[in-house]
Amino acid sequence: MVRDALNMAMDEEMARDDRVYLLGEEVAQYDGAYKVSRGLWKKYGDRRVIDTPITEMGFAGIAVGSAMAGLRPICEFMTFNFSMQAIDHVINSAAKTLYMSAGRVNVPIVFRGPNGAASGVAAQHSQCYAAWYGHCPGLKVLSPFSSEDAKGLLKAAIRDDDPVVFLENELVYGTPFEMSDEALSDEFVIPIGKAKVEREGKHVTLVSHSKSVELCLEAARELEGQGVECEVINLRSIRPMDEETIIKSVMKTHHLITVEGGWPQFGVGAEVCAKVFESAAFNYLDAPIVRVTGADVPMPYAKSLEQRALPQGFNIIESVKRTLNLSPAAAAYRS
Amino acid sequence: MVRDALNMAMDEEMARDDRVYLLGEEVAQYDGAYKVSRGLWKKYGDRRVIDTPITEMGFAGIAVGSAMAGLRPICEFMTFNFSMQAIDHVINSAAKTLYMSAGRVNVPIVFRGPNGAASGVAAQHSQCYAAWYGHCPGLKVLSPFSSEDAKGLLKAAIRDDDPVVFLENELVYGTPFEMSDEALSDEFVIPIGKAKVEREGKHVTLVSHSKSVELCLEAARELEGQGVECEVINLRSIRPMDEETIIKSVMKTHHLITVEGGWPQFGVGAEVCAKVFESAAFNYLDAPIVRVTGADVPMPYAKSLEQRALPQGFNIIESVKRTLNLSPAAAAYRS
Amino acid sequence: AESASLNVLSPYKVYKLDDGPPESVEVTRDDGLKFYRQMQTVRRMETAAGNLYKEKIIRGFCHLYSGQEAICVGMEAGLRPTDAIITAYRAHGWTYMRGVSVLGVLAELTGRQSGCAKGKGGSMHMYTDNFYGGNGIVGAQVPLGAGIGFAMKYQGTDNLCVALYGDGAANQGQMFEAYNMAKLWDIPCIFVCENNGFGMGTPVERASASTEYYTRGDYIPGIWVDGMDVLGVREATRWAAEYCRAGKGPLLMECATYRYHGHSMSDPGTSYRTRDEIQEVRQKRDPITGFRERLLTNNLATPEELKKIDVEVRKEVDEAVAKAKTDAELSAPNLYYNIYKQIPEDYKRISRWGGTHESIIIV
Amino acid sequence: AESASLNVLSPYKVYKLDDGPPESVEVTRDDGLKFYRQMQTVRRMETAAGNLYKEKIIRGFCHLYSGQEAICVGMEAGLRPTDAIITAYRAHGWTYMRGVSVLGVLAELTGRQSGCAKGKGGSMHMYTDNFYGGNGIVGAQVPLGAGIGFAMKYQGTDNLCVALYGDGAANQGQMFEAYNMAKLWDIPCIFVCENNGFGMGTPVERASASTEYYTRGDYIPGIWVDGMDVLGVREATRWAAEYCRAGKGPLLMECATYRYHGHSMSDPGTSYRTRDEIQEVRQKRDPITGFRERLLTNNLATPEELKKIDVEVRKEVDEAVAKAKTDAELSAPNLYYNIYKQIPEDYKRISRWGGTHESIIIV
Ligand SMILES: Cc1ncc(C[n+]2csc(CCOP(=O)(O)OP(=O)(O)O)c2C)c(N)n1
Ligand SMILES: Cc1ncc(C[n+]2csc(CCOP(=O)(O)OP(=O)(O)O)c2C)c(N)n1
Ligand SMILES: [Mg+2]
Ligand SMILES: [Mg+2]
Repeated sequence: MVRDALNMAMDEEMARDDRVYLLGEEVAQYDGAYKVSRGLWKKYGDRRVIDTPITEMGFAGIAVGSAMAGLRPICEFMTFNFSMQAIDHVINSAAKTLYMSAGRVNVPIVFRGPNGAASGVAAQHSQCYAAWYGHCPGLKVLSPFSSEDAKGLLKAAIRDDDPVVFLENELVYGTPFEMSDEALSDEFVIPIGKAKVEREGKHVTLVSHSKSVELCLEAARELEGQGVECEVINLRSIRPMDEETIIKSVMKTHHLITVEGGWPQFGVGAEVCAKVFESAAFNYLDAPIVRVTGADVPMPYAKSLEQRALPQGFNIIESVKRTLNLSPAAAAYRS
Repeated sequence: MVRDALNMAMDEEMARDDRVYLLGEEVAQYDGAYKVSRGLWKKYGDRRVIDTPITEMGFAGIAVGSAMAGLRPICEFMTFNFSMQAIDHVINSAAKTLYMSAGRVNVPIVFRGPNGAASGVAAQHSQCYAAWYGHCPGLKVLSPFSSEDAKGLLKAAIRDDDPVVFLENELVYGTPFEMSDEALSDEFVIPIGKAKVEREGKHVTLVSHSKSVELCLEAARELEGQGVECEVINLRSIRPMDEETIIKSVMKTHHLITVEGGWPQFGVGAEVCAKVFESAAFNYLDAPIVRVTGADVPMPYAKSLEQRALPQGFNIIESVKRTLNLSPAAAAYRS
Repeated sequence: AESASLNVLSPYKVYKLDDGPPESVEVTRDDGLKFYRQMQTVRRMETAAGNLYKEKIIRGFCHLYSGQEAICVGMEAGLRPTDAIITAYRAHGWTYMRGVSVLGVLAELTGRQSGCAKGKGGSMHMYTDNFYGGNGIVGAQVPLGAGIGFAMKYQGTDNLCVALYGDGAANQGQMFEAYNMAKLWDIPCIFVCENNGFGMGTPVERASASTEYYTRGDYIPGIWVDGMDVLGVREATRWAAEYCRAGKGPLLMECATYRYHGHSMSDPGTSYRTRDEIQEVRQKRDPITGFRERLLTNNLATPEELKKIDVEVRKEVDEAVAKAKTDAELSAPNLYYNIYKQIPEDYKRISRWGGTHESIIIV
Repeated sequence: AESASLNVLSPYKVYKLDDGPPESVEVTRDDGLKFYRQMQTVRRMETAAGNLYKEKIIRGFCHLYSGQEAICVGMEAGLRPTDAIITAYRAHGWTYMRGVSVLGVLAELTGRQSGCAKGKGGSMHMYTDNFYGGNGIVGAQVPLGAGIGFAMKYQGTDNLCVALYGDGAANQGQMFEAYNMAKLWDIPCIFVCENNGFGMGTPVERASASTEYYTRGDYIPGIWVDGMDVLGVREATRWAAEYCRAGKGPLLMECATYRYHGHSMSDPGTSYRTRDEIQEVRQKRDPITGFRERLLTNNLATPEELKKIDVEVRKEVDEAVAKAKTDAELSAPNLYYNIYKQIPEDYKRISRWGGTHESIIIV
């Protein structure tokens, strides 16, 4: 499960480096609101696993200060929605300080927690922050999908000398994924800034991150039966973004669809499109791009509306068909 | 001057509607840190022009609460950089409440203040928030360029029943612009959601907002002498964005360059590109797009570096030439 | 008897105040029966909500108010309907007390269109006249509440706003920002800390360097009240409201109470406290049982009358449950309504696949 | 004399403390001369900065420290070099006291590569060993400072952190969040409010519902010190540092002072106070003039010695000014350095026109 992978990453890195500590709401005695830190407080005690009061701005600031002074905090936001209270410290205190100090003060901190929509938690608890954080130089922004991603990227984030925003997804915490032997090793680290081609294909490129990768893979399986081969790219890293992998794929498939759970405008898909269209891939595209995203609405609570506010497999499948001109609606759509 | 236009807009709207009041740091007795509210405290007194302590989260929350209860606050951030302290109230309290309450509680508030880079104020005081706020449904996001924009859009924002983020630019506060007689009238209101074609042209479309529009117009004037006619679009509204005007222009010129002062990735230009490439204009573009933006760095203080971190006229001119294949570098650039 | 004179269950504590509310309070039979009915309704409604959650008909977060009923009932009785209230996500009891029917609450929880936010808000986001939510962000409702109070003063009324928050929220910086401005500008706002002993799994001592919440406004006077005593809460509220209406500025109030259930339905609520502890509060401090006793001892009600109320309450809640289960959800196009009140010209509803055509939107 | 025993200029006030720092302090001749030199250097340096600003060689914001010198000099004298300090944007004096040369400060202000942040930070963002800035966001440095103190404890040292903020910043919510955690976790941090009477154009009474800043930590003990008295500040700092080092947790300190210049260079500083008020402080409370008198009266220095210092200081500053004006700015490629310490593989520097080719980057 992704939850265990994250736990393992923290456990291994805490065992490896005394400077690493975890703080956040309910991370210690309660084992984490979503049980991601289960057992760590018992193992590492009060000094290194710290329950904070519900004061994000304050504890994020404390965490950043401690990183400036040589520690390596893992700062958990119970969900990234609450990172808005602390966002000034993420941006102004963490991301910009190395630059402002001309390289003197680095800030090795990981901000992590679940990001994006969960189930039935409505507008204030469902926002995706990938594009916001991706906008800001000085940050590295990761968005793992599978257990291997989760473990390898979190370990990379903790070892990194710069501030990393690590966007998890509550909905996949409990999802079981195979872990290779290599991934189970305590030296398994995935490089920051590289995307993963989850599945190769030649007809259309699906670029996605986090839980939406799952949707893409499902859609790809279904389309395979209809003779369409999708190449599925799991971004893993939102910033820096691995444009090479995307561009290469688009030059092969000539078709691009982006898939994400966040809002459509100024989102991850927008940046992917812009990168492709300012690149050499410009001349290779045979059809307009489609962004499959969350709907442009605050998240509603009611189940059927919530479902319509989030991308579904059929949105991807239909988009692929339209893009490849396999559907009668395609003509209408393009006009 | 833009400063006077903003002042006039607030003055007229306060005279027109007793529910309108202004609050923020130094807005009253000091006449505003940038003197935008000059004279208003003298005219309207303590009840309607209110100096706050330096507590953005608190006073933004108070302003939003008062809007829920029937007032029409103008909430000034001394600069939008400090809106990060209050951003939870802008997004979670202001933008989402109408939706969460299924239409019962609307939040007629204007958040305004200078946005983006000023001169020599370094990394923490130079950020552009257009893309961040543009991402969020429930907000309307305006970014005026000229005095007419400033007046007409601010009046529209104050009269609007929804939360409006109003992004000014300190660097143009003192710029003199012609104001038409119509614009001087106290019923001059510019509709939210419509871009303005500042200059017509047939060879290339430059899409821009705020002070960068000036750069585009200058570049357009220079290019005119070289036989290149630029169409310059002043977005005015970041959200909703007037895609019709952009698409129409691109279908005419076949070339697109976006220009903004903010960071390149996940910025305004990215969204403009994506909109074009998912539209009917897809087939009309003859060259890759170019995004002219701020550099992907926290803003340095030193003058020569600062200048290199911000878009300059020659960046636009060179980009136009490359796009139109008028420059020897063009081939290399595309490869 | 038609009325009785009773003492509050625990003496008030006051901070930076010369006097406090009276400790001997008068209660009429009608009021007594009303409070009993209201508390029972809230209790039953929450039990029903818990069951609906277990049946997976309510989704997401669901924070129950059971144990804290005396506060919403007592405060509402001490206020005017034109006063405003704003609270956090533990909002069901408050929503009901502000005039939303049991169905309006439960159907919101099941996400149906009879819900007071038509199913768009859910557990944490309920609204009605002079009730501004229901806020999911710990502490955010407090500056909002100060702003509502600000508006009431600005508009020249003598209404006030009550802004409620938990013991966990009490440490949030924005509280202190709101206190400061409320005091500087004499905003008619009562800041009420519902101290139920825990913020999720964290007991107050581990979260707050001072647990004397009624003193944490520093320059703002405060009162401590036993939040399990509906009469004490009502009396303190009346007194506080009068203080605010007199233009003396804001006031703090701490109501000591207890939460029976876990923090939300996903929290069993027993890892950070013992079952015995919960049992003991239920037996010794329960706001409803205690009040029931007092009504009977003081001859304000007969067992039969109370029984009858119980039956009526049960019926009302059962009926609401049935309707809340079968009621329809809003239709698909509603996904795109209520984003803006004033829809910009040519505004495009952007669906989850880039298309803005109606045909795409509604699938 | 080689040393003298003097009384602090104003009695301390203490809050939630049984005793306070001694009011009679010993000062050696060497220390006296050192403090005088340091205060004069900061004063001259700021005057020079003001002039460079008027010459348009310093751009943007420039917040001068003149009038407040006794605080940075006195506190530094009461701390160890291994203790840390963090302050806001009014940082020049602190930067100098932490070991950066006058040139390091002035060249930062002119944006040149000899600046302590090589010109990348400017007035508000200066750093050196155990000095963490220079922060442009009002209040943000306070949780950061608590975090630095946290790290010192975590690392098992007995160092502490001093986190400075203004009277305006004192109302920021994050202060109270930091106080709470510092107290809960016994963080060795001294929170120091430099109360100079104004936050920009707003006098303390209009910004703070309580202007007794040394009491605003509620459960954190506090001391009020005359911030115009370098000896009083040193003594109080020593005492506070000992308190923190002993593991007793955080402490608050208010230093009463005054700012002679406008808030920043763009503020004439005379619309919200009279010129007479400024003149009066200069005459009656000036930290340098007053200290000079005491050195002379107590035979710790002769007028000639002090004159000599003045001349040396002037020379040092003048030389620094000359260099700060002519020194080079960083070269163009530096624009893209220091964004990350650990540069990701294949990381692209994205310039302002989409290109990532080196040829484009550096123009
Ligand atoms: C800013 C923010 N941080 C964290 C949370 C997650 N959270 C929801 S409720 C809660 C506990 C609040 O406790 P308290 O204020 O005592 O209220 P109670 O639940 O006891 O009524 C937490 C941490 C949140 N909703 N908002
Ligand atoms: C969060 C934030 N809000 C507003 C500002 C603008 N600002 C800069 S300094 C200042 C006044 C601060 O006053 P005070 O804390 O008393 O410090 P002083 O300038 O007197 O040293 C303000 C409002 C800012 N930098 N950061
Ligand atoms: Mg609680
Ligand atoms: Mg001050």
